Amino acid sequence: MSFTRIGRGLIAAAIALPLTLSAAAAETTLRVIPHADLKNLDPIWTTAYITRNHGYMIYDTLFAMDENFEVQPQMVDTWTESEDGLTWEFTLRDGLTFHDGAPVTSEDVIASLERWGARDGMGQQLMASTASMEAVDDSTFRLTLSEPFGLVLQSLGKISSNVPFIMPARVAATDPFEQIEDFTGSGPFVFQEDEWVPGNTVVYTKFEDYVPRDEPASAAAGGKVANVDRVVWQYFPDNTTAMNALMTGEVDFFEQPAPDLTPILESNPDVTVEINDPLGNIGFARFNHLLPPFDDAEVRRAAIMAMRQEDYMASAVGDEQFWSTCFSVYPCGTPLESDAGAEVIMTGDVEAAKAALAETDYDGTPVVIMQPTDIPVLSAFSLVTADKLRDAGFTVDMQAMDWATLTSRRASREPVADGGWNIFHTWWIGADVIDPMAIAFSGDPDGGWFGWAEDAELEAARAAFARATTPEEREASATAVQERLWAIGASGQLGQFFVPVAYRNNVEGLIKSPVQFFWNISVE
Amino acid sequence: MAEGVAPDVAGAAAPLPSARDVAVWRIALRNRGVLWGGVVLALIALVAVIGPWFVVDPTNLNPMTRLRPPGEAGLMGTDQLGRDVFSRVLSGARVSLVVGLAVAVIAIAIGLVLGLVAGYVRWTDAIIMRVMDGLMSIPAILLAIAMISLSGATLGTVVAAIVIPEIPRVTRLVRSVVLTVREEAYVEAAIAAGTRVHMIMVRHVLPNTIAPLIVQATYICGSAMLTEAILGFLGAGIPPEIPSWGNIMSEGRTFFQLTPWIIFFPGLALAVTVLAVNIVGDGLRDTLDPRIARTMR
Amino acid sequence: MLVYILKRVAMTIPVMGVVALFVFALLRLSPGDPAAVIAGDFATAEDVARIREQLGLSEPLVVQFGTWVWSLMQGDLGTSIFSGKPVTELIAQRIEPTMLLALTTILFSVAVAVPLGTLAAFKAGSLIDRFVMLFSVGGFSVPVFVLGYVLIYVFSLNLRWLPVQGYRSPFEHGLGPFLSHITLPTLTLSVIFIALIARMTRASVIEVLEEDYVRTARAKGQSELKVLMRHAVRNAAVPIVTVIGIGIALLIGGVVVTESVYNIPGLGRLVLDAVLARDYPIIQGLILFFSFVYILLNLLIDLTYTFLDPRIRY
Amino acid sequence: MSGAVLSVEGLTVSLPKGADRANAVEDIDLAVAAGEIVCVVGESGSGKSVTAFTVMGLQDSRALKPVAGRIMMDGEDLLRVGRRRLRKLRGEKMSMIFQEPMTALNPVARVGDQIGEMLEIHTDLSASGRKTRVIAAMEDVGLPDPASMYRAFPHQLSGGQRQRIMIAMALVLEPDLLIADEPTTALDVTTQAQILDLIKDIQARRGMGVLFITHDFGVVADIADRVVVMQHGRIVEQGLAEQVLRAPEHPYTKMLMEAVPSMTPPEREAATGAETLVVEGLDKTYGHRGLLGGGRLVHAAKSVDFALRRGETLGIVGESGSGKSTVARCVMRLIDPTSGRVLLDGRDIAGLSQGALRPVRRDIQVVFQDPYRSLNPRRNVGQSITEGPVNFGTPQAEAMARAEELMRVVGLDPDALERFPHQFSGGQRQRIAIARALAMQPHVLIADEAVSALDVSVQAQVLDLLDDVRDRFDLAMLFITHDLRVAAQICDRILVMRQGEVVEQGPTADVYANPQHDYTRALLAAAPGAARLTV
Repeated sequence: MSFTRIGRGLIAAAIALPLTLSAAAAETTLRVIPHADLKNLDPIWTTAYITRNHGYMIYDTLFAMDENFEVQPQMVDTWTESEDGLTWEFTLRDGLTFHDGAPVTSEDVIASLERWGARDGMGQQLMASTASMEAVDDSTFRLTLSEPFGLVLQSLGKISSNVPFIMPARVAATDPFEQIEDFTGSGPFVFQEDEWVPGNTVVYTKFEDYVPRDEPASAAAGGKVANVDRVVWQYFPDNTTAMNALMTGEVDFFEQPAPDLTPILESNPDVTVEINDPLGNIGFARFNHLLPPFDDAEVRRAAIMAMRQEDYMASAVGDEQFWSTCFSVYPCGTPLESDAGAEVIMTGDVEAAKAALAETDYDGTPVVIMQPTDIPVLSAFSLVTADKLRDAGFTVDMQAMDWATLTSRRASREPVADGGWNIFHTWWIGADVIDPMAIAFSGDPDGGWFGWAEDAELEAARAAFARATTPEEREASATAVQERLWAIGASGQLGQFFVPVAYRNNVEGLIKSPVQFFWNISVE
Repeated sequence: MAEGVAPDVAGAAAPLPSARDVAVWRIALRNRGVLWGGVVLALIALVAVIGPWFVVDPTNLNPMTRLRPPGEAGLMGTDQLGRDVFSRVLSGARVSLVVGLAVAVIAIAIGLVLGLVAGYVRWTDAIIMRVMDGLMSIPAILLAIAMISLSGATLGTVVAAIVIPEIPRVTRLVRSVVLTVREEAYVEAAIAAGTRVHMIMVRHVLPNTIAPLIVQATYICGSAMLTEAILGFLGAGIPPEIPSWGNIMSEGRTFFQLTPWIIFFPGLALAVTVLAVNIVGDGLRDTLDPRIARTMR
Repeated sequence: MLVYILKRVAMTIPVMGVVALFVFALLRLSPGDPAAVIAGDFATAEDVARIREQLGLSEPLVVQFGTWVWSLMQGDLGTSIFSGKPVTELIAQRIEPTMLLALTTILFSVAVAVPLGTLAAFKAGSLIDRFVMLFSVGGFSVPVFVLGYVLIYVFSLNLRWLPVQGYRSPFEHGLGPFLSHITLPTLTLSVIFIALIARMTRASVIEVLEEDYVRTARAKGQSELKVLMRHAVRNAAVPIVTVIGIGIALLIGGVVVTESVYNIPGLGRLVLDAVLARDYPIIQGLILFFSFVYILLNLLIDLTYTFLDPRIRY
Repeated sequence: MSGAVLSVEGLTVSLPKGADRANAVEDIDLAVAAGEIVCVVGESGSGKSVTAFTVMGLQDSRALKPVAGRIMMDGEDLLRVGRRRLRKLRGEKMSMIFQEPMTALNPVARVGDQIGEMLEIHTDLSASGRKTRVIAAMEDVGLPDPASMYRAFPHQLSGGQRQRIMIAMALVLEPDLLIADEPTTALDVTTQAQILDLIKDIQARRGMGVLFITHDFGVVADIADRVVVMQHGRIVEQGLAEQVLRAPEHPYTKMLMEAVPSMTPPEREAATGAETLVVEGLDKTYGHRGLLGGGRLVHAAKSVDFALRRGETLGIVGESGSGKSTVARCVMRLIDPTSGRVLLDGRDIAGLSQGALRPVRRDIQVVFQDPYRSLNPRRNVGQSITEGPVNFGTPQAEAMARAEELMRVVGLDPDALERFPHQFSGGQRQRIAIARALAMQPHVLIADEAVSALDVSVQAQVLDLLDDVRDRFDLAMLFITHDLRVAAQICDRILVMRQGEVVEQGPTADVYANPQHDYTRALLAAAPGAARLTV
């Protein structure tokens, strides 16, 4: 053991030395409690939000979404689109360099997009419509489509997982199903691999050579100015301890305190609690459309009727300032919001559900609810659903498990007796379900989301949205998708909730965004 | 010939205090710890059995009246889902007692068989004890977490996960008793009388394991209830729908500083119960056989 | 003695074999698929299958076990599925906090429990004895995490004497920060340990006090205090040390909880996170590692018997 | 009494409530003069040890409370001096040695330091000064090479050496009074003789008083100047040793003395029954050579030969470690002989498997030493006695009937079959054990130290019973004992063992009258009371 200790000591000394020298220039550190442990570092390989956030720290993107959900250029300086919408040419900004000093080139961009396109759902769709990608010169590349695709910029400016981050070509050459081992990016922060303690600490330092855009920061778009020298993510498995650490000033920023803790945090004069994500999260109760009783749309709709959003939100989130009911499948507060076809969920009435269920052929088949006990919000959702369904006349078989088990079990299409399931709960961050292209809304059982809803009409409506080129067309097809989703009772929707951030008052410059960014923030 | 310092004048007539089983319970109850601990446990058991009939359904959600303090809603307030903490604590008594008892009984039963076999059938000794060494070397909590989170959280897996690490200890204890007892002259006399091995076990060896096992069982019972709570804390406990004291506490831990009653009442109930179980265990140990204190944990 | 040590070390091999087989079977025969966890919400069945393949999880179990054991024999515990870091490196990274926490806990517990238990034994039946015993039974009755919260609440939030969480290495940050960070976790973890050792000390000292040589010491005219110190405690040492050995298993369990409550980047947290994420190599490697440490420590403890009791020779 | 170093006057020590009598000892008057050895003799429960321990103030003070009388030493009443003063007196004025020198010494401290502790407590000597004194004291008690033995731990010494250490410790401060509580009981007979000689010798040289507690009239005869006989907590007789030994007045004293077996074997006719048990070349070794050539090989029994006829009693005598019990256990196949033959009625049972052995078991039965351990405390007497016959198919009722009959044979009430072992005294239990053995209708009865744990009066009765049943059932009896007096009385022939080997065997009378082997001669010479107690 002693040699490792010495080893660590040496490394620490090596790192500490330059730091102590620059300490004269008052080095600043932002100490953050992230929402999860950063378990792996490849934002293409995994969809984990924490890895996405890590990606934003060290990588840059071609386009980015601003706070009005509009796509804005980020690495791209200028771009052109041909009349038929099939040929796109993009030119990169000047001065983009990777952390190792190499310039960012078209070659890097193309390799990165290819790797992303092999894994990401939206990327796969883009690639399916893509004829070729080629470099025009070092800073310009051309995208040629084989058919019209309405969401080119939306895809490239996708804010949430998997984000098309730009990596050096040599890194992007990694098999998309293997993890990258080189963490060179071109983003505003540099990952310090030596200081990474998985399960505990991640350290980033400011990338001195990063050239931010001139526009002010706006969500993922705008100038990414690193205002601190170091950002340290320190993961806390225990919420109470995390809260206490913030209150005593041992950390500066707490990304996702449990909403129930906010009264305590708010009572501390040094701490500010606020909602930073305008879209919030949307709770889902997902049915398995393959198995009885939920292979019958009417039974699904009956179940949805019982799902009173207030009860879910009060149970799982608590304080009313952090949630609202939302009967749109797209997050309330986003352009596509509507309540078309949502009468079924707006009732929230167990008696109505009971009556509706009586109309169906439901025969008392037990409903298997998978309850992930290690995720409090979902655990609470499950308990409420069980309670509601029982009241509505369902027989419920509640099965407790951890999230890891749930994630593998939900992939099973087998009957309940062979490890299948009927309902699980999850939430999507608003940005992930912002339009009909979200996989959550798929009506194709082969390529779609767990639960495997099958509805040709729904798929047709989604395809129409993808092809749509005007805002009016888009809105119309989005509404059609929503109506269809409610008609077939694809999923129960449990409300929109906002997880606040909490930070000490010496932290300034937070960016309002569905994703937590750490540029623009300064610490006194 | 050996005359002790303490008076051996008791001589022929008086029964020895080392409690030959005839009057074990009467003797044990003379110990104040056993008596009071027993009374407390009996009360808790009584509450556990009949209590839930007199209160509202502990799984009844009422999100609109969540996190209410004691008195305002129910005797012990409500939790984050608006469930009545009092009725949950009462029902939790059932679960915790069932876990404690089940773990104790199963661990003792399996350990007893393994210990008897290892102690008496020479060639199995090395095999069984190596396996036990292996099990013993795995930290109990880790094993339990792994088992539960991997094979699914049901009451059964939780009990099994707590039982397995206890088995080696029981096995060791039983084996050591067997090894001691088989050297006893009366066992040799029984061998000389042609008594078959299994009858020697049943008649002569088994009864000697009872006193130490009763004591061991109380400790296992107490620690099982605690382990259950800790597993709940680590997110690998009994399904949250079943209110156990551990579950109530682990669900309420986020609210420790906000609504301490959610943790306080089940914590108090757990502490009192485990305390009573341990006091009974200590009392039994002192009365049944002071010597086994050595071989205990 | 050397022969004995070699023999004991040799004996750990079958024991470790048992552990390895057990742990492997436990992990692989249970539901939960790391590939599915990695693939996330958007993945198709094919994606998951490809990830499984890449992780070597689609091989037959026997092959997987064989591969694992083979690399084990070469000192390779495998690589974390998620972070891609070698398990040995992850262990090395986190061993210091856990070891030091265990060490401070044992030292503190022994320093408190042995005098306490001796006192209780000496005054057996008195009020002091009752108090000590009640405390030690109580130590077994409070869940560790509740205790941890209470201590944080009192000492960190209200009194502001000690930090809430975290760990500072004495080698990098110095002794002061180390002690201020390690104090509360040590206290938390010590309670059950003190209870254990105090009980055992009391029991063995009471037993030793009945021994003839204690009577001899009294017959010499030795004072009661010295009878206790020179004769009773020395002779009670073997069972006390034994219980410390047994307690190590308990300690490792407690470390998992304590490290979570106090956010200490140690091995306990590592294994807990790994279990929840199904990071098989880490779980297997760590459980094996813990078993090995446990066996090794118990061997060490057995060897200390020879110093404590000259009658014991191997 | 003038010149008394100790005088106990009217001492009464009460017992806690619930005991079978009110006081452990009652109205004890005794005195020890300088230069005098006073033996307190009595059977278990007589209160002799309580008396001794109360003098030292070492009695279990929670159970035993002195309620009347005085214990005077140098004008001080030990019952009334303060604790501190009493501690000072212990060691300086009076000191004590105990029965079991192994347990009386601290196992984890060096013996020299343990003696030195006495000096540390009571003197201001420097460490080196203490060491010199300790080594002198060790030399004084005849320990070889004291300088190196100083660093030894108790377990590295022999029983005799340990007791010498105890004596050195007790006497290093030259106290006026030495209290010896059965100091030789746990020792082998030859060692016992040496220790008795040592005590006598030192006592004579220093002129101190000795209060010597014993149950053994042989020891009394060897060393006592005066004798105090106790029964049930009271003194029944005291006087000069010569006088008490020659002309005991109290019936209890008489009874005790009569019960002491004589060293002179009675004339016995050679048995003529069939040879039922023949042992040839029996070897038993323990341990094995390690892989590296280490390990130890212990020969517990080495080519033992003997033959036993029905109606005959063969004694195997020897000291601890002689292998006598090993032989008995090999014959019974409780352990497996390493080599050699054990012929039972002509059939070699030495190598039989446990299964094949079972039918043979009924022919060889055993009575063990410790009556408290040889009966299962949880089973009533009837169950214990009938266990064997029922194992071999005898119907329960028949077995019970036979058990009742056997209870009469061994002199117990058949109604007692319902009772549990703890309800019987040691002698009664030994009778039950005999009945249990007889229930199997064996050919061979092995008595393994069967009377060694009994008080002399009871011992005599059990010996008579064994003799009686041997004749009545025509048994071949193998009688294992360390006690030469007992062997003399019951054995037809005798076999002397030392360190696993048979050194001599022959008819008892011949061996006692004309021992051939040096070891046998040493044994016989060492038997206590050989000189004065030739009843």
